[in-house]
Amino acid sequence: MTTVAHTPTEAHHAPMSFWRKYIFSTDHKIIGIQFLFVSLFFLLVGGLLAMQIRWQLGFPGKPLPGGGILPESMVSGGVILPEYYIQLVTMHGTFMVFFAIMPLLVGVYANFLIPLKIGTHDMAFPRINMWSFWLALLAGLIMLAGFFVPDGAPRAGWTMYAPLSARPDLSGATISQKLWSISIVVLGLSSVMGSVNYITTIINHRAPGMHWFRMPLSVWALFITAILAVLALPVLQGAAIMLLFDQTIGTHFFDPGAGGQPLLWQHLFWFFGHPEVYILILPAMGMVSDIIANGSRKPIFGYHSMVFAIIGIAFLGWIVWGHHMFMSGMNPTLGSTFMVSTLLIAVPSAIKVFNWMGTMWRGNLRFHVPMLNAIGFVSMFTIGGLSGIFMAATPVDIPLHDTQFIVAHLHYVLFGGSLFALFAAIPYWYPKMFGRMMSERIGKLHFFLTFIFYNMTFFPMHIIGMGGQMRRIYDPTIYDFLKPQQPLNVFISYSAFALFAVQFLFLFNFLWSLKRGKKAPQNPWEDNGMEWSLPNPAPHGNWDKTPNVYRGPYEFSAPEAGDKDYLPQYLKLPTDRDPVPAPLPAGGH
Amino acid sequence: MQTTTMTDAMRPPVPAEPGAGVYSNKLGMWVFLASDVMFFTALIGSYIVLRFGMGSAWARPGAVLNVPLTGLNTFLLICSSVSMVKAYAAIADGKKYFLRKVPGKTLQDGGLKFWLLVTIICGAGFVGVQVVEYIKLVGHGFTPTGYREGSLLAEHALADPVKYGAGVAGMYGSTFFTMTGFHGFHVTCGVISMLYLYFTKVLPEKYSPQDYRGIEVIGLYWHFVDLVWIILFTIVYLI
Amino acid sequence: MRWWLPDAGSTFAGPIDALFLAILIITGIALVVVEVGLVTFVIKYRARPGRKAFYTHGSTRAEVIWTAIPAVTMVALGLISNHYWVLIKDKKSIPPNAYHVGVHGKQFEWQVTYPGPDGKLGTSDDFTVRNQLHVTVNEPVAVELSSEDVIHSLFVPEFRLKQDAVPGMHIIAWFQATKTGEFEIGCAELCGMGHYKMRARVFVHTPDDYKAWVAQQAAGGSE
Amino acid sequence: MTTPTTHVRPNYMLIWLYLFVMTIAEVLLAFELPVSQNLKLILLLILAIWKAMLVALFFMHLKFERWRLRLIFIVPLPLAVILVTTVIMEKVF
Repeated sequence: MTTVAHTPTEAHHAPMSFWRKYIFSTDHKIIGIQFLFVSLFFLLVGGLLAMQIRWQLGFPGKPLPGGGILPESMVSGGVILPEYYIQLVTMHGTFMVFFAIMPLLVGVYANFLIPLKIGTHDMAFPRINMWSFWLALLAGLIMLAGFFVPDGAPRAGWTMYAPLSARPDLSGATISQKLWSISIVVLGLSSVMGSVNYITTIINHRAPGMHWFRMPLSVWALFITAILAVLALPVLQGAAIMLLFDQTIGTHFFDPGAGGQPLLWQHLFWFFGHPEVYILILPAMGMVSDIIANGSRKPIFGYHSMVFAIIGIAFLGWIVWGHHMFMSGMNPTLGSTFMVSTLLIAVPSAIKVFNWMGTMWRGNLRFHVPMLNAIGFVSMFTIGGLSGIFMAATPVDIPLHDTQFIVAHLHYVLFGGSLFALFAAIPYWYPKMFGRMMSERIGKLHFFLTFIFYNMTFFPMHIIGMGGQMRRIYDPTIYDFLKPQQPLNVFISYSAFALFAVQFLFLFNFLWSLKRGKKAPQNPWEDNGMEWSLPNPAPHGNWDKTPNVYRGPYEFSAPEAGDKDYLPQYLKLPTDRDPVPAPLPAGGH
Repeated sequence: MQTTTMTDAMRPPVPAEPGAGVYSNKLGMWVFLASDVMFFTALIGSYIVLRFGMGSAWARPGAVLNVPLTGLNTFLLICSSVSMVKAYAAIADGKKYFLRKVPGKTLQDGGLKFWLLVTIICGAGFVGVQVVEYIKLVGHGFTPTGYREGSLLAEHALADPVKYGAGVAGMYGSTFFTMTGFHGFHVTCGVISMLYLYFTKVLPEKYSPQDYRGIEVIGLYWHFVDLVWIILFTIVYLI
Repeated sequence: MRWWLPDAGSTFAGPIDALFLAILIITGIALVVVEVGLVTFVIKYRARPGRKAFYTHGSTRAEVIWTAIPAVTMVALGLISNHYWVLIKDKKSIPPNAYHVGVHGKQFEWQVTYPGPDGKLGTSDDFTVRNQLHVTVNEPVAVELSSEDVIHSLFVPEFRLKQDAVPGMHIIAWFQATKTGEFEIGCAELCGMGHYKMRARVFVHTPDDYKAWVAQQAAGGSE
Repeated sequence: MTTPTTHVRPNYMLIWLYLFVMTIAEVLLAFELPVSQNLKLILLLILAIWKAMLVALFFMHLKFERWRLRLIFIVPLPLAVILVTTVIMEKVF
């Protein structure tokens, strides 16, 4: 704990070995890139699992193409078995939430962007940062190992509702349920380490002149996200430890037979889980704000209310967890309270959406790939947010709860929201990471195809959800009331396959551009952020000398900018005065 | 004391902007402690909820647990907390020594090396007593799953089910061992870190009134662990 | 193909479907405003040479408007919803004359216990039937839910009825069927690998039919 | 470069004495004193919180820190209270 803040950066003096530089690196940018590759891998794994789910739902009873390579415990004659299907839905959710979207947004972009955007040389604790990555990878591998142990992967859904998850005799999975708990404890540790770093760095390491209200919204969002993570993940860790003890040493926390409470797990899980939902969307909102302001060549509309909306969403996020439990037999009076707090979240969300539109209003819109995806984010997140209102209103939630409607809703938020934001953020900061541009042409093709197939995949899910198709059921066709809508399931499956195929365009673009992409100019997007004062890719240690910050992050088309339509934060105009650094604290620094 | 190397010049003078008004290690430790509050909230909160759900079926205080032994443990931890803060005060005043004579006083004045050693000994003593407590409890038949069949406690519980909370022994064992176990784990981590600092930083006299970050940061952690124990002792052993 | 909620089969369906429609209209308007706005802006304000964006940091008045409108709408929606929520789920709302049946979830079947001729649960003339819930039309029925092993969720789409059955808890859900016929029951909470096949049926009888069925069952009927 | 700590240092041994006396008071209260169960519960909780406050304020120096640092430690407390009270309300049907 004592020396990490002052790890010497020999990078500037002696060349480091490959291992120190790229594998056991303490440089925030390398750690961000490590997170990027690892979480893209887990994203691909999650996607593959989703394809198998869609195959089973669209074509129940038909042999899975290529299913022959799977062992007999998963498929029988190529047909997915019910026990494997439950592993698929469990692991799809787990991987996507914990090992794909969360590290993509927080692991990659908090690491990569925070020091660059606030004008500092590295994180406050670079070595803890490295540990955070390696623990996250370890957690991911433990989770992945679930597929290769006897009885296969966990089988209780990504929410791991006890007592199904606590008792191997009921779920049928003995080893992997424990692996899930262990993996989550490790992941929690990793997240807490990372978030302590982000919070400390943002509070204490901002460059001179980077006042709180000069921080870009992406940094604000990542800051609030880190606060959510630091307070929410330990609750999940505690719950996972209790679950692990129930599974291994025979404690009775969630065992109703001995006075345990199954609902206690749900309360703890969702007390973590709802802030987690905002961990998955706030960074996306922040980065989209940056990109929309850039693409519109206009200051963000209502910067302060955008900041307070983020804080408001985060605050409300702590008192709404009960809306995941409306049908759980929870006290109905609590249900009323949770309904009101949930509905109120619509207010800050609406502020954000309208302010993004306000930013585009009377702008001078440039449709580069990040901007296209950011606009896609706004329009799709709106659908996801609005469909949430149906389930927030408790009576309407009754027929919709735990049906495909909620699946549609959460994918509109997590795919239409978070993933579109990532499709915007990855090309946007790609030059800063690798010094090259991703292909615009492939990027645009990828955006339009994804946008179309994505809506074809997830929009009909609302309708089959209204029709009553439950989540996580292996074969909808055995129900008479679901049979009529099976054609829609088939349609969704075909769209999903197309959607998955289109993602290889992105993957190709990403990998191909590493070596063959166009060399990036210093400021390819003509942006105002501090990071664009550096060459591409940014060197170890970032700036030679601590930079000064002279203005807010969104001074596009400002009158002072003259004939240019942007005015970077680091640019000193003749009228600007240098900021004065604050005094040092006692006891060391 | 400030040695201006190339590395230091490159770094922003921390904090460049008014941050929390403290150096980063201390701020980081406070954020971590906030996070640890939530971890213990999950464990202690579950205990409160589960116990509340049981009504008055819980075992009477002192029936199963050895309160005098734990009272001794509480005393040890409080002592270690005060010695920790004395260690911090010592280094802030520049007293790096072990013991030193003060003119006109019979007691010698303790420095950082003395007070941190006292803290480590008390902390290790706490862990030791807790291990003894666990061994005794398990020997009597108190386990995380409840009262072991055929054990002394199981017989007692048969004879006096109200006093020993026979019906909810499983939940008693689950919550007791999880909460005190994770507290003990925190103490152990603290003792190991302090030992590490003692040999790498304190004995070589690397701390000074200008830079005592390690001592202050581990001190914060240690007092927090003490604070958690104060709450645990009351709600687990006395109520 | 069905494009709407399932056909109404209980008294809850009326208010719930109306509320659903109301929310659909509200959110539909919001959606159209946002999407049409986006498309308009994309076309109208696309970059053209020589043009410069309008330099503004926002408008407090506009922001107050689009904060106030959703806030008022949501509070109103909350108040209306809460009325029906209390009516459906609150323990006090269960009609005192309701006919009580026990439904016990188990991996992977529903065991329905009927009070028998005396009309009381927990007496010796109770009888249990697997995967068949028989009720009388236009009569409130209170389902006393319990579970053997894991969490299940009793779901009857036509009745707009959904309630988890939690082991260790005793939860009562009530409904009043409005038309006779046969409907399906599903399990809406993942309860293990047989989750999908936890399928049962509700039979809604006329009072006379129901009496006949109970008499037949009590006499050690065919089921 | 650094500014010395400006506050007057509290008497740590005195606080240790407080803690010690209060611990003894707690044990006596729990096992020896003839007071009703509910009163005992409330008094014990007050004593525990008082002790915890002493540790946080003086040993952890929260009394002498700025509000922005205190805030970090204060923020999780209402969350903890919200979680526990809500889940307990669950049982009070």
